[in-house]
Amino acid sequence: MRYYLMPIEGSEVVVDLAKTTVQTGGLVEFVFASPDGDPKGRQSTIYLRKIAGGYFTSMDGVRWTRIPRLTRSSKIVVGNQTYDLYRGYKPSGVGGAHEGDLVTQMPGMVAKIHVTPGQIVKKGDVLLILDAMKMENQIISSREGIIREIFVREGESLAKGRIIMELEALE
Amino acid sequence: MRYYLMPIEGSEVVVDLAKTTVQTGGLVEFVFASPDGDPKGRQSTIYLRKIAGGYFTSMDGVRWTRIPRLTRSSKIVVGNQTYDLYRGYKPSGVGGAHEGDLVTQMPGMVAKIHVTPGQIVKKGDVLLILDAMKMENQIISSREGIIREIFVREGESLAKGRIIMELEALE
Amino acid sequence: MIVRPARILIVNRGEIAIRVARAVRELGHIAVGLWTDNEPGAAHLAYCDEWVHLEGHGHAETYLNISRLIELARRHDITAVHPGYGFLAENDGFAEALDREGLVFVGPNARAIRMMGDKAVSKRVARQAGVPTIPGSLGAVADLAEALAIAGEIAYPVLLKAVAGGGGRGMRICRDAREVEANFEAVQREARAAFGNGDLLVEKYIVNPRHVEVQILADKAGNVRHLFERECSIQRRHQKIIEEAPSPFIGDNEPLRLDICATAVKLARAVGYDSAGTVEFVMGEDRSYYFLEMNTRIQVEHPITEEITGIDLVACMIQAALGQPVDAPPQEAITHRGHAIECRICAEDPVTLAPTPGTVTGLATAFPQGTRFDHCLYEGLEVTPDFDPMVGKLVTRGMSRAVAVRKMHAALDGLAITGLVTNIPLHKQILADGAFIAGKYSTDFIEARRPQDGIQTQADLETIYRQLASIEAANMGL
Amino acid sequence: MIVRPARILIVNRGEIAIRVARAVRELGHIAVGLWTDNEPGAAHLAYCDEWVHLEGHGHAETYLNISRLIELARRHDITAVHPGYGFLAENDGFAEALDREGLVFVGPNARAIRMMGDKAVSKRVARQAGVPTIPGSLGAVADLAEALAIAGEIAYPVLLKAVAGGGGRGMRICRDAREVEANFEAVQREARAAFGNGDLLVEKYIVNPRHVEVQILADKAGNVRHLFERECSIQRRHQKIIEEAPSPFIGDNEPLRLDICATAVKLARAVGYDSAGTVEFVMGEDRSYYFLEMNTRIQVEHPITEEITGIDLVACMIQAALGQPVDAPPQEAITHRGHAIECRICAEDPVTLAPTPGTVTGLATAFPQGTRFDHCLYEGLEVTPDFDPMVGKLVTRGMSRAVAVRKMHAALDGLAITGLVTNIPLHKQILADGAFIAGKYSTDFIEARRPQDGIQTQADLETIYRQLASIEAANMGL
Repeated sequence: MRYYLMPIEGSEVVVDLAKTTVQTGGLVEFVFASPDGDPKGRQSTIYLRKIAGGYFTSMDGVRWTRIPRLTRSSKIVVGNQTYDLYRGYKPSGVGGAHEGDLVTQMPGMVAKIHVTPGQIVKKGDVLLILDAMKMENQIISSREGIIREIFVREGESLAKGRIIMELEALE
Repeated sequence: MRYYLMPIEGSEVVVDLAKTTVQTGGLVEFVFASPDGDPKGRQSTIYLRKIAGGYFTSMDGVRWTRIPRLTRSSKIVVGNQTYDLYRGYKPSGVGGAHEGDLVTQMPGMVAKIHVTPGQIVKKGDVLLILDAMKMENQIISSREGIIREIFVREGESLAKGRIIMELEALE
Repeated sequence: MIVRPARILIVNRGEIAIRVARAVRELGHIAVGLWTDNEPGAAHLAYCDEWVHLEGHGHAETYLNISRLIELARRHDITAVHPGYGFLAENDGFAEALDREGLVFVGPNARAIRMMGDKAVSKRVARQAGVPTIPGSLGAVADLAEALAIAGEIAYPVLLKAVAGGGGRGMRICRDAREVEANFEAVQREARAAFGNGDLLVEKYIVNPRHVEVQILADKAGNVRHLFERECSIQRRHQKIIEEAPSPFIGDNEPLRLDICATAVKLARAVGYDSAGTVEFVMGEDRSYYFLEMNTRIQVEHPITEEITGIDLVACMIQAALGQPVDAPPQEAITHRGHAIECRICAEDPVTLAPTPGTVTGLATAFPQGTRFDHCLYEGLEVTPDFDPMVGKLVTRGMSRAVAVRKMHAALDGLAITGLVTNIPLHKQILADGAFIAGKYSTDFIEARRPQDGIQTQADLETIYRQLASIEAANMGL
Repeated sequence: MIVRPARILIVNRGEIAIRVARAVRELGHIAVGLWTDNEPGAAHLAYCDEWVHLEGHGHAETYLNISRLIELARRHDITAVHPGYGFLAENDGFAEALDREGLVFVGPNARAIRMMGDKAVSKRVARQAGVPTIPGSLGAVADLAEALAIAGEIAYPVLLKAVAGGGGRGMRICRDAREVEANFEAVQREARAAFGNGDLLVEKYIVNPRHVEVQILADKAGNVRHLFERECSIQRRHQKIIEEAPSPFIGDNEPLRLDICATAVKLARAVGYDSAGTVEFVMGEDRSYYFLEMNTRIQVEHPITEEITGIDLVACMIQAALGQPVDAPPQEAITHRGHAIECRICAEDPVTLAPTPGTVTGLATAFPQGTRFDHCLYEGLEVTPDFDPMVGKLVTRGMSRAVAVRKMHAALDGLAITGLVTNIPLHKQILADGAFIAGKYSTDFIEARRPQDGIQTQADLETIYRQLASIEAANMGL
């Protein structure tokens, strides 16, 4: 079983569930591997037990860590990254933003657009103001480049993951 | 749908679920009635809503009370009574203890039997000692009567609900 | 100070194993928990870093099996062992065996356990240390004349009781010399018939006794602190079910409080005490108090002391055992503030007080601010006859006793456990009792006032309907 | 005293609505909660006795809709209204409107709200009451000469800033007269360009400022108590994220503590304050302090004061509003004991500090003793951009700051929220920072030390594996 984890930005992560073994006493062994480089070399075993209604996992069968029971499994969060999770297939048309595309990190309303197509921007320039979570959020250019196209209007409400504009990098 | 609630001792309770209505916004209305005398007259409506993952019930749609989500529904406890719950049918051979039968309230081991068949006992007499929960528990006669038959031996481990002896009441 | 992480084995289960594991982890140590064959999914494992299988079913094979426990400790590279309460907590042989292996016992030294574990020795040590014990004959009296002489000396009422007696049998209260004369031979006969031994003691009879105990916190550097007292007079079957700190009976009498606490410290010093422990006293109507026994372990009711003093007893106990400074200020800076109450939540019939095993089918809580709930409950927990019927301790604290009582009312209302018969209705009755509210009660409170008679035991159709609605909703996938 | 149950409407949501409802119920009153169309299953309803539908989506239609709220209060026979914080909590018009309807506003009188709500008025009132405010020109200076005169008077460094400025723009720090001369015209030009107004202020520049605030608890009988101070210098975007009580900067300097607390009481008396409130100060390196503003409501960080004083602020605030005696001792008997820390748990990227809406897919906690978690989290909670990204407040207390910090480490490790990006990793970085551990930090801590740079942002395969294992196990029905 292959999992595809598609982030809003950055690179996708592929994980293979190679084997599931149910032991006596409710112990389950999952063998995972990843083409992105497994922490234990080729593959890793995750042990899982249910104690007092909660799930506990272990990498070595000795040290156990609680992990919340994930009730909705369409998204997972690792650190500050949110991944859309696909089990068994790689979706088409998802996570398909190109290199230079600027994508919304959160839903919000476009308060002000500070740039126009064709404009050259420097790293750190404010491109757009997004009203979200009761605050003004400045969307800032992460590099020097030319604004190729702007896909949103002021006043428009945007879903998360929406492409805002295309920024072509300058050498 | 008729429910039969069979206690270990005492009388059974019969409840009819007359009607279930699912409203918008996750509100569910259950109409219950009981031949044992409904608190509101003929029948009662119980409103149920799920809030923050928990169930809340109301008799009037105004005042709400949390009720734990009952994950295993074969037994319910009301006050100090435990009922075996049967949905849709009345079991045969369950809760079938007769009027004079003495039934175990908890699992335990028979430590000592203080009476013999044919013996006349008074209210308050110790009939038997049951070792349970790390303690000696005296099983005491609730009335005057004659011990007709004893169904257990000293040293025997008993499940809960097991008939211990038959006690015939005296006038 | 950098503390090297220790691997601490917890030889217990239930709520106290959870409490200990929380302290172990907070201190940066590794909590190693045990599981046995009749409790493979034990709740306390959820708070332990490592889980070790202790094979076997009965307590003798498992939590009382010293040689097996020591073998496991060796195999899993354990530094220290915390026994919780019960099981091996007051077993000096266990403490010594660990010591021989170079393992730390999280508790006092074996000598202190041994001295306080023997009733006769502890009483003698207490007397030598100048701690009051119940006045009376030192052993059996020779005859009626000696009984009368001693009774006259210790003042009436006195208790005439069988040396071999126990559990309330073979004893008689005598209010004057005439009653001693009238009863002496009868009690002798009773004692001979019941226990095969007619020897009698004469002891002062404590009218309306209160159970007052003092928390001790000592360390290996010789510091012995007290953390004030608790009152545990609400009992059933001679077991506590509600405890309070400070004692409402001592109340604002700060000199009496300091006196009984200083007395407890005196005893702890006399036995070279070096851990957390409790000195138990019985206190009479006239506020005279007498030593009963010393519990050389952490107690069930330790949370109420933590709540009024702010000191984490279990963490300090671990620090003391490891020879480290404890996170408690010196005696003069330790204060008691406000009031705390603990209700022991037990799987027990609130009316008959008999244990009621069962399976928890649901749990929901909505507590006021200032509530603490130390427990091992979860949906699916099977409360079996093998273990203590106590499944949790509900604790509230407030700036005054009235506030703590008010919060406890709300906390009991906010604790819903389904699938299990519990003593929550009994606690509600006690909390609503005028004598309890006034703080005027002695150890016979439950027998005398019978709060259980006020509990509604009729089948309550409304509650049944609500529970059936919950079952139906779950079946509907809501 | 028998208190007649009041029907108390809570005009708020999230964790503070839960906190208020818990107090309302404990006091024997009836908690009436509101739900809006974009949050029909709001978590706080779980703590309310009755649920009232407040139709509408945006805040203007719902939690800010005074006329609609008053209508609902009338229709549901409400006695008193608790506003929580935010929304209408500091709206004197709302307090007045309730008053006209004969309804109790659980907060101070409208006049006190109005006086403290206007920056200019509150500063004037403070000066009149003898409360220090930041020295400087009373308004715009006429010219460079006046600027130099004032700067000389208040001592360097000074801040030259645009009257119309804000957010750090149009201001310059000047360390001596030469710098004032060199910058005056430049700042004027900048101010004119940026705000169309070249007027400048001269104000004392506070080096390494600390945010120190004093908790006030007053009642309608004219008792004004302080409950000591909090320090809230750990901020991002000028919003607090970690608070402590007592202030580590004041430390053991008890005279300074009592002085700033007495100053706060002086101001509260001057405005006829009669509820819970907070007087905020900025404190300089030299421990001089100046009044910033007064918050006329219960604050987010009130729990740390409750933990060190033992007083239930929310319950007392309700008692005060109802004209009842509050459950707090007189000033001289109020003590601070130990230390408490609060970490605000927000749905916010720990690195970029941007809000991160999402859905909670799982929640698990394993806290040390002495932890309090006021929150509105549950499995399935959708954190939307409509509401405050703060979803909980993790609070620990200990006998010393070191113990509270240790417990906070363990508490953060024991809080697992899945499905949501939270600032928990940022809190862990701050708690491990040497300057924080030493208690030596000012309001520029996050900007200056950038703890967020230490957060691991690489995809962590081990964590992904564990989460996938949990999903697989749930799919297997385990």
